[in-house]
Amino acid sequence: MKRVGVFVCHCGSNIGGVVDCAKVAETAQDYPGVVYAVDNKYMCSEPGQELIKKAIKEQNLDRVVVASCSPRMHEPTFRRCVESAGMNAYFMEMANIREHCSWVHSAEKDKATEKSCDLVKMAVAKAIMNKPLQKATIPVTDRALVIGGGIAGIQAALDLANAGHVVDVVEKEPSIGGKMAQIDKTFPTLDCSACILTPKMVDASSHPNINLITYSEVEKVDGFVGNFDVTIRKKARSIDMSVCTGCGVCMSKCPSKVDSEFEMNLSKRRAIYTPFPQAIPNKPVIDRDNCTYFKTGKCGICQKVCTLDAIDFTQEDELVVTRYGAIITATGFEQFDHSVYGEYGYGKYPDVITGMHFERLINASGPTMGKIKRPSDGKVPKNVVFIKCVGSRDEAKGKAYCSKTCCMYTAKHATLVTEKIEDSNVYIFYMDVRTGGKGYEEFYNRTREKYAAQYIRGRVSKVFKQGDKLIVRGEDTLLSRAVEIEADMVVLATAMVPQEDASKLAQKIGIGYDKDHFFTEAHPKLAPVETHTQGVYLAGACQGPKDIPESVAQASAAAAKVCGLLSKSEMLTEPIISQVNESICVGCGLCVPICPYKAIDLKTISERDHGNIIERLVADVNGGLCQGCGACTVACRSAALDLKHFTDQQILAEVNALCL
Amino acid sequence: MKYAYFPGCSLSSTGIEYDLSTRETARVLGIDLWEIPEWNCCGASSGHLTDHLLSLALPARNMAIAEEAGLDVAIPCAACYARSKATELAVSNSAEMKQEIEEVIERKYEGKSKARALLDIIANDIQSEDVKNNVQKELKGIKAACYYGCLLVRPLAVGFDDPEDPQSMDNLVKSLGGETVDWAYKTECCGASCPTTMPETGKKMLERIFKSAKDAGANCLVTACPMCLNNLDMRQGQVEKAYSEKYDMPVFYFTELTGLAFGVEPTKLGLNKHFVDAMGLVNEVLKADGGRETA
Amino acid sequence: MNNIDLTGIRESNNEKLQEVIKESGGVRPEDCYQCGKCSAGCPAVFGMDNTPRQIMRFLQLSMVDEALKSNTIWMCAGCQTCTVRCPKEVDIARVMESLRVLAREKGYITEKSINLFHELFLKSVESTGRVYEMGLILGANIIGMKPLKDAEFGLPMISRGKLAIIPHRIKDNGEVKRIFENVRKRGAKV
Amino acid sequence: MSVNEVVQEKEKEVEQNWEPKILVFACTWCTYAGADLTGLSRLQYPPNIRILKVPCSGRVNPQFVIKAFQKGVDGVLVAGCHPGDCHYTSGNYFTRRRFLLMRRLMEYIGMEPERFQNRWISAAEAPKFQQVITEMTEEIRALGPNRKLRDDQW
Ligand SMILES: Cc1cc2nc3c(=O)[nH]c(=O)nc-3n(C[C@H](O)[C@H](O)[C@H](O)COP(=O)(O)OP(=O)(O)OC[C@H]3O[C@@H](n4cnc5c(N)ncnc54)[C@H](O)[C@@H]3O)c2cc1C
Ligand SMILES: Cc1cc2nc3c(=O)[nH]c(=O)nc-3n(C[C@H](O)[C@H](O)[C@H](O)COP(=O)(O)OP(=O)(O)OC[C@H]3O[C@@H](n4cnc5c(N)ncnc54)[C@H](O)[C@@H]3O)c2cc1C
Ligand code: SF4
Ligand code: SF4
Ligand code: SF4
Ligand code: SF4
Ligand code: SF4
Ligand code: SF4
Ligand code: SF4
Ligand code: SF4
Repeated sequence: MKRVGVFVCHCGSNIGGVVDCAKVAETAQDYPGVVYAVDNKYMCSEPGQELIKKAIKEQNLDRVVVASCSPRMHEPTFRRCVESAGMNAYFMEMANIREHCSWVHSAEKDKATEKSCDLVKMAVAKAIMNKPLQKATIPVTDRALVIGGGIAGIQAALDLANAGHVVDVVEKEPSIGGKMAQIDKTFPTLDCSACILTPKMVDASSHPNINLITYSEVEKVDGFVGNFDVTIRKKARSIDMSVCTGCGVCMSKCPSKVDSEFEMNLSKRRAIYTPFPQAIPNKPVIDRDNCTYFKTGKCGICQKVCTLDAIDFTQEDELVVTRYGAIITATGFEQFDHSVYGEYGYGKYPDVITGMHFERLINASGPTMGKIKRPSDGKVPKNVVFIKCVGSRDEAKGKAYCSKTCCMYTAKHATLVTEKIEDSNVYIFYMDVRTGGKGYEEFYNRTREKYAAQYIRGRVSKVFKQGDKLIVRGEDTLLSRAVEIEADMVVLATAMVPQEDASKLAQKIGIGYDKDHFFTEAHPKLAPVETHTQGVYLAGACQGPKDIPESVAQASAAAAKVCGLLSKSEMLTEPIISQVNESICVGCGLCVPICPYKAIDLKTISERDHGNIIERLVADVNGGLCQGCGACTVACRSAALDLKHFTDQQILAEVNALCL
Repeated sequence: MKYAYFPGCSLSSTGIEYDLSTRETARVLGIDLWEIPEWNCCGASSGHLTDHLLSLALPARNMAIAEEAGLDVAIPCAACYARSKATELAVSNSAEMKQEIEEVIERKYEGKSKARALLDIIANDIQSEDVKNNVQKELKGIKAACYYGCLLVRPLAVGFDDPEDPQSMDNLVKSLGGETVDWAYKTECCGASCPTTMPETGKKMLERIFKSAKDAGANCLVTACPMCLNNLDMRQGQVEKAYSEKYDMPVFYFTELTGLAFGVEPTKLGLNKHFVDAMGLVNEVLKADGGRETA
Repeated sequence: MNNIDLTGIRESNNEKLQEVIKESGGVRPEDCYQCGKCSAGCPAVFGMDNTPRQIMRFLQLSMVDEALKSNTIWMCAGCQTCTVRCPKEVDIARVMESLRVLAREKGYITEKSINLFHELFLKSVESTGRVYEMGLILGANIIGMKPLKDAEFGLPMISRGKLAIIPHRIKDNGEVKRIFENVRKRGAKV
Repeated sequence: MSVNEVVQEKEKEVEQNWEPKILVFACTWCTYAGADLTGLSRLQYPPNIRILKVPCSGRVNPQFVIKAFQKGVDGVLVAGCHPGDCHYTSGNYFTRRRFLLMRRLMEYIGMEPERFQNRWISAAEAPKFQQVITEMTEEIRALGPNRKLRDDQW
């Protein structure tokens, strides 16, 4: 029989003024298992705690029930208290007779006293069933992985590296930099993107704590917080990175030309290439799908011209497994494919371009050397129409959400057209102008006032070709009249969408994603950089549309979280997790999809059955992932799963205590 | 290949050429057309613009007769097709609607008999090889602006082709040896009954179509709808007068072009019945092939 | 221009609005975010006194009578361009259709000639089973007091064999007439 | 007085002094915290409930509810975070589904389904907590003591 001690707190008059605490203690004496019960003015005070410790020793107690305030207030206090008296912390239970009783029934003293007795009785019943639990410790590997080398990934890596942690950055492209490398000038200040980005790229590549793993992708993620085992596929670059100096001779001699993705197909690159001149690392890769040698076995010019013998056609993909304490995903976004818009020409009119095309057209190092020329015939456009919310805020063809950056970058583009092309006219079709941000509204107003951009409120219904003009027809909803513009070029502010493989990556890592495939944060307000998987954090546009300031802020926030995690060599884990009774688990797997943290897997065990060794499947809870919600316990028809500290038995004991 | 044939009211009067050329084309291609006996008007846009149930019930009677015969229905007129298709879908999508319609028409119709646009059958069901094999005169010199109008391909559930840039008719004309132009008004509305009821608005709608086709380099328009043809053909002169612009744009039914290419006598196709002279262009086509001249 | 008093407008017009919503198969006016894409693509917008978007706006504000009295609903050719392009998947063509039905019921027919055309059309269908186009053109013009409108096409049509002078009548044992009767029994005003 | 009569008399007495007894399963993060806030705000409600803390409303096994009814509880409330706000992402969706099944089961065995309720009460909704408890107490009082399951068991 367990020996339970009950300690009833008056909390001054907070409880004592309503509940007859002495009577509660007296009643408790008769509850099964209770060997000692007292009341006291302030249980949480020094003397109160001493009273508990003394009683544990003198009365030889092995369970303690404190009837006082909410456990959300003092559970840690009393757990520490019993622990210091040599008792397991989880042998202590609390009955909340203040928030749930004296304060809410102040006029009904008898009833409140009766209720307090019940609550104590329930706590006693539960305490008797309690098992000793230990907070376990798991080691934490002091190394972080950043997936994606855009501005968000670079910023996170730099912050972590500066705090003294080793960081690997996995980037699928041959160079880090992301979309910001393609952008010309940045709102709201119009400073040059390259001028602020490239120094950061260089810092990242030269930082002793940062390893850039470019042209690589994450293949598999195992393990859990503190100990993720990540398999990274390093795609064959066909270049010996340790030898190549990036001289570029090979690239200038390669005869095979293809559209340059970085230049939005507005110009060509070679089959052996770096995406852009300031690429980091500034060493080429061979695009095997387009290399003549890999297609036909002939050519090999690059190999011949490389004096350092850096070209290696025999390279193969390499898989490396590394252990990380934490992961930051920063895989960014892509532009919505507007070819679903038949009424805008299905992406077939060359002079209907996207915002990113426009960035390349105005970029001094872009395909037109910064001269705005339209793609079809190289003419300088005079009338430029911008259409906002293409793919965004369009439930019929695109996405319901607002892409948040396009109002601002369209205003930016409008100012740049007016600055660069004399006598040009800019028309912007918009539905709303969203400029939440410091200095943003002012920027938009300058665009209208100083740069005379015509803002027309309405969504364009059709863009079609008439001669060499593009006719843009919309309604000016403020005038309620259909309007038409003969445009030379049309720029679509297409939606920001997650990377095409975002959901696949999320599944590999075990994090959630929303219906649009943006990664989901643990809490939209209070945990915006965390995920539901401990140890995995989010930064940048992979979590939702974001501009550069926000991406950077979030990256630093994620880095701070990782610093917190990696600053200790071990971490404590909550012992309140689910456990499997393997002997009755039938391996049906019903519990597996229930767990929001993907903490349950099936594993094979071998058993001796009448002298034979048999193998069967059983559920296996990963203690590093389980957060103790208990949802799985209800799903199991065999009652093989139970939640520690909230077991079926414990809860039923409370129910029984209330009723008997 | 056998279909129930629903010509619709227009094809026995203002759209007589469509009926003639449809029958000729079907004959050459070996499509057996069984005219629905004592078919009734589908109500076209008036029913649809007046009462929802009536607009579904009128076509339902014709569809029911075809269903009794176990045939799908080939429908040349775009408006009739749209209405009949709407009925078919309403009946197959809702048991309630099916019952209500059956009560109204006092016949059984379960949506088993499908409404098919004639263009869809000829351009998409029949292999373009089969079409090509029947061509006796390539349509050299035809630069067609294919005009689908609005009803044929909208809304998505009814249409069999892309609502913004359909290709069925273009591909068909190309397999007949003609050229087509890329233009922007393929699926813009011709105004339906608007030109009759609101002439000024109607003319403006038509003007844009002619201008766009002309600018794109077309020398004729091709349609699959008697309403469109009437508006484009009969009113072209009015529009030319109002806008002081000459278009000279003969307007064909696509079946007239198939018939022509299959070597059918132009008068048998009704090509001499147009308001905007079509015979000039027809003769050029026939001559270009070194063929004979017809009056 | 008069002020519009929006106070209580929702309550006082709610019943009418619900009628529109029901007639149009459950369309939700609040879905429309007033972007104007429908109106810009509408081929008939030139002749309308309100753009289709404004009709949706009237409905959003429960100003049902304004929508019913607008000539827009009669100018609409039912081409569905608006519906296909609406980013919020509002079936505007269907809304137009249902407003026409309700306007006829309530006697708000702003475009008499258009309504007349449709009435004559259906009368012809009811009496003969098919459309008698000659009668339709003449009738619409005579009753509409514009006897000479489109008359220029009459003779050439007849001479081209395109207009029958005598209506074609189908032998359907009154089936089509009964369709009209049955629809009327179900409340249709045709 | 026969023994029987004594027992009946006693039962009547019990009946007259009967007060509904309601068991509340409250999730730690939302409703339990909401109940705490009700206390901190000193909002008063009838003293008929007993709160049992669970990590998540999704932890509540229908078996617990049935057991409670068998043992003579008059009403059971399962309360947790609003849908979409669950601390554990999705636990309360399971709760909702089970709740519907549970109600159907109760109807099947002829028990008033109102005895079993399911509410979303956040950590900030003290007035809602007060209102839900007050209303539910009244509802259960109107229904009278739970006999069905209890009696069935004896
Ligand atoms: C036309 C246009 C103009 C803009 N102008 C401005 C502006 O003026 N000012 C401003 O503040 N913002 C602007 N933005 C927004 C800005 O581009 C974004 O805020 C910013 O790029 C987000 O950075 P990121 O690092 O989150 O994503 P990204 O820049 O998209 O970087 C993501 C990186 O991750 C890599 N990656 C993706 N998937 C994987 C994977 N599975 N494995 C490994 N690596 C992966 C990608 O290759 C890429 O390098 C503009 C956006 C557009 C479209
Ligand atoms: C009406 C309204 C509704 C809102 N609703 C939402 C919403 O629904 N969702 C949302 O996300 N956001 C909402 N917000 C915005 C939200 O309130 C802010 O984002 C948030 O409060 C900012 O937090 P903060 O800590 O930066 O500033 P504050 O909340 O302002 O905290 C600043 C603290 O610093 C103290 N302080 C100030 N000066 C000094 C000093 N010199 N020395 C010491 N202490 C000082 C202040 O007393 C205060 O406690 C709303 C804002 C408003 C006005
Ligand atoms: S591979 Fe050779 S030629 Fe090419 S950049 Fe490197 S060192 Fe220069
Ligand atoms: S081998 Fe390939 S990469 Fe090298 S030069 Fe030839 S085509 Fe270019
Ligand atoms: S930011 Fe502006 S342009 Fe972009 S989706 Fe939102 S409202 Fe539209
Ligand atoms: S100031 Fe506030 S209310 Fe005005 S647009 Fe900005 S966010 Fe909206
Ligand atoms: S208790 Fe919750 S988190 Fe843990 S394994 Fe079960 S469902 Fe997953
Ligand atoms: S724990 Fe239960 S639900 Fe999970 S596999 Fe085993 S028997 Fe099935
Ligand atoms: S297109 Fe749709 S959302 Fe836009 S104004 Fe028209 S009805 Fe409203
Ligand atoms: S259906 Fe009517 S409102 Fe819609 S686009 Fe066509 S004519 Fe205009």
